[in-house]
Amino acid sequence: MNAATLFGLCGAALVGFGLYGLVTNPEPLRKVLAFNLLGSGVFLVFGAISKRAAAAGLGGDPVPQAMVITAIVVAFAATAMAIALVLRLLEETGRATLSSDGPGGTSTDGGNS
Amino acid sequence: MPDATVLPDATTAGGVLLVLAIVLPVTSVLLSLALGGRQVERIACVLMPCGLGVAFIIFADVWRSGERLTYIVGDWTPPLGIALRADGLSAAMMVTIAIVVCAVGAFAHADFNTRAAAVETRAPFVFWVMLIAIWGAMNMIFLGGDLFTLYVALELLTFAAVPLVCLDGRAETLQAALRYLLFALLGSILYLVGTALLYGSYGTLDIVLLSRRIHLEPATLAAATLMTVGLFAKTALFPLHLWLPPAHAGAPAAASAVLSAVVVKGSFFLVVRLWFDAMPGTLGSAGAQLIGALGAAAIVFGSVVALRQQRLKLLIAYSTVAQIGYLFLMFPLAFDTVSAQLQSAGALTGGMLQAISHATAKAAMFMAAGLIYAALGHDRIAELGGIAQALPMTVFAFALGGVSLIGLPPSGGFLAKWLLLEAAVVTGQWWWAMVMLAGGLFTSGYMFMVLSRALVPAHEPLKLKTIVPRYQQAAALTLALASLLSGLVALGPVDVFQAGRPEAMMVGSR
Amino acid sequence: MTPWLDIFTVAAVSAGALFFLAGTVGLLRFPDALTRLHAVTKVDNLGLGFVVLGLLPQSNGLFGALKLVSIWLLVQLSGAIVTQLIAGAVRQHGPRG
Amino acid sequence: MTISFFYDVGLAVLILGVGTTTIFAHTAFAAVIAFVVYGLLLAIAWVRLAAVDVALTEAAIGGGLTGMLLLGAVARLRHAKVDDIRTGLPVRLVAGVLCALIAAGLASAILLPPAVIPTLAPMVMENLAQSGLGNPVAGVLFVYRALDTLLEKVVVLLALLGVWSLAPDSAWGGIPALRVYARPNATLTFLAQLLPPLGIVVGVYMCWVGAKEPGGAFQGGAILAAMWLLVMIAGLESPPSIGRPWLRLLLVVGPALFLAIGLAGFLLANAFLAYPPGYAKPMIVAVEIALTLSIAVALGMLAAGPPERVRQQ
Repeated sequence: MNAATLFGLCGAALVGFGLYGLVTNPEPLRKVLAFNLLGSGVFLVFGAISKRAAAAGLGGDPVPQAMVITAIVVAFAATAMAIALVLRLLEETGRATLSSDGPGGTSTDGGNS
Repeated sequence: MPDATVLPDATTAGGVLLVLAIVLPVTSVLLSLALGGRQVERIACVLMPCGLGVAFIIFADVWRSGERLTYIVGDWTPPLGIALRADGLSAAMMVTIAIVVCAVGAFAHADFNTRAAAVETRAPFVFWVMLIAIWGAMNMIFLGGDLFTLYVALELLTFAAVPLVCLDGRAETLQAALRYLLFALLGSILYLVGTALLYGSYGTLDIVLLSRRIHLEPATLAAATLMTVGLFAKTALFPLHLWLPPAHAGAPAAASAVLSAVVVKGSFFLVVRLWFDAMPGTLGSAGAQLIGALGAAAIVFGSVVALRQQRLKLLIAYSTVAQIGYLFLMFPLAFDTVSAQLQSAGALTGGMLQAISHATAKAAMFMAAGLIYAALGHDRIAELGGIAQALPMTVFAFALGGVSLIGLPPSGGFLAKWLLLEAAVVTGQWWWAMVMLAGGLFTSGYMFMVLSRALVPAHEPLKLKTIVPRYQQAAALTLALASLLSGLVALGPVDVFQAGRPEAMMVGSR
Repeated sequence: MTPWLDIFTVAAVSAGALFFLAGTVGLLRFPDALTRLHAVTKVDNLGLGFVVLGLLPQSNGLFGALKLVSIWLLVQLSGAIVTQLIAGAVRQHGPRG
Repeated sequence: MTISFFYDVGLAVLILGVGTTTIFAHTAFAAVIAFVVYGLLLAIAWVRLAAVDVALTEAAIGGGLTGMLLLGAVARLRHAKVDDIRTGLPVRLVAGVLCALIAAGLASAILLPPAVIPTLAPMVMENLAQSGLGNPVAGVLFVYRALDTLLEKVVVLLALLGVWSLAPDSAWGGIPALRVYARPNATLTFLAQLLPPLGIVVGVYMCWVGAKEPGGAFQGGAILAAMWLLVMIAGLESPPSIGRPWLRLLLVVGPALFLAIGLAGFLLANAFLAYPPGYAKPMIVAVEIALTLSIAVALGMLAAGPPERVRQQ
């Protein structure tokens, strides 16, 4: 076991928790949080893959690292957009929820199947 | 011969066109932002003929030569750099999407006119920029040769599509947009984790290099599964379709047309790239049957729910859920049990033709529905009586779109379903043939439901809320005709789908 | 020379860590917001101060040392200001506001 | 087992603990606070993974800016009506099992690496000298995979336009509200006067050093954005109206210059996004400077949210 494997496993677990939160939590803001956790778990998997491929005097393979930087910025943009949507929804309806039509609360349950 | 395929990639003549297909929309987006909303429609008007031209030239090139066009970005060959590649599939899809985008652009002039505006206004500005961005993202998806570049393109597509859903700012559409965004983000993050695993195993994300290095092992299987599930969520394949109907039905007509006809094809195309090109021998018989079963379930479920709709736009949206199902039937049908590989034979051609005919037909139908809504002030199916007399061209366009969805000759839908049926018969998988025939019956059912109401003469003359411009009707009709006539490719470039595809060579040398 | 510097580093950083530990215990155990703030800020400054002090001999050159000290200064600044803000909020809205 | 490994184990356990808190905390506020802490811990993990560039990005964007966005949202959602819908137990069980399966699948992929671990690191280093860059990550971002970086800038711009598009029609051309503090606050004003000069120096340094050491346009841009936001939150400077021509120009200048230099590659270096030999470094530095500006403005405006009121004349 080394640092790469350790943080890779940590990332895998975070993906699991993030996915669970994204699917089961009914509050949109908590879903956004869970998405961020899921994303960072995925990035850690990239990090583990980069670290274990260390060569040529570098501490890690720079290609996955560059990809993670790109992906972090994209995830931030996604978060900003999701939060703006949640807040606008709050303004329009006084509520922030995905379920206006009964079964909507479970509408994202399909997300895991 | 294997030796020929080991040669490193190099930029081919005409490869510059691939760069152009991506740079043109990107430049237009940047220009639109810099110059502001009043110029944006003009920019789009300049871009559209250019983009259409580029798409046609690429198509002609690929068709004539039967070879893949390649461009090595920055002169760095994969695995270090990124390659753009256009094979028959990309060329055909590019032309289709270009036609649809141009028709939508013509159609949208009425609703999102910016030329006469004194100041920049929100909805038109956002609409045009996002339309251009969707086009660029789709071209990137068709041409991208690297799975991570394709991830960025997917995100580009998502961020361009979501704002279109809630362009009118009503609470329902905001909710639909939020749900769509969450599904899309889930989809792309699952895709991303798959690319991480593939890179970890093979040290490249280039599709051609991957296809040579890939072999069955746990990490590959996990990667492929996660990526596929993520892309299914973005394509709205049953049972991950829940976001689609409210999102597509609630958007303005021009936006619905783009979302339903164009955007879902992006993630579908990636599924095809992944399984047919990156890992042709990995799917396995069970996997192919499973994907087919999801497709079949989508056809049955989408059609049945469509039959029960009271609103025209929702009916069309559920019809999209069903038609997406057809796209995935090609996986079991393209599976060759002897070589245990997906093969680019008739089933692939059929599936891609289905995507093309659906893109054109569905865009036409959403445009027609939008015009009907504008004219009547509602889209309740039960109260459509008399609309056929008031807007004959529109209803005709809607009906022609339906003809293609049902799969009547000579439409593209007919040729697609015929090729798929043929593959089902040849491979002895009669159950998929049953599903397709049942789906055709269902489709006729809901088309009949709408048309029978629309063709009933009204008791009193209809009072139309607005005069619908002829060019909008013409745009819808053009797309419907395109869908109808796309079946005629059987006489011409139907073999273009096989152009530049490596499997064709491998099968030949076997 | 070097072993003495290393011993100094170990001692100072350990002292810093001890302060952090004490501060964290205070954060968890003290009864209300203001006393918790007191524990956190006081001990953070000292703790980080010792850590930075201990790392100074290990830094490569004057520039590195400067960076280390400026980190401490920045944390001092933000710590002081954030504490002010939280304390202000507590005074205005009460401890649960 | 070295002592640093135990340190890593402790860090991983902390990350997991704080990370699960963001999912299972009872209130959204607690979850967001946990997330900010989580972002900082994650940055340390990235240092341990020898990815300092990523650590800087994660700390600045993943923890800092995202945390600020989430905190602002929680504050405004405090008065939202909560409908008491809980996901049913069967659904949670099924979801839990599936998520555990996915996590296990990922874990097995991590635990069973290929016999020969593939790496592009040697290839990256071999060709890096040609570009004159010293930071391999910058090499990947701006030389080998420049197309991704360019497209990703467009993604950020689209996201910003998407956020803006959520404004009511009447507010188009207005200014973002950025309602974090209702009243001006003397302490905050003091910080907003003191910190930005320092922060700007750090941001510029980060961008400039990016060519040869960890850092670069993303990280520098994020720090500049944070300084700008601080000034706006403290009320020293109102957010700009989204219609301002200078704002639009700043937003596109980075990607536009990147694209222009990429197109110039057709003439000067025979390929799109290729740099002429010998001029690679100055060109990349120019692109990075322009991108830093664009990223700073885009991230700041993304965090500031959609426009809410039209500026009173």
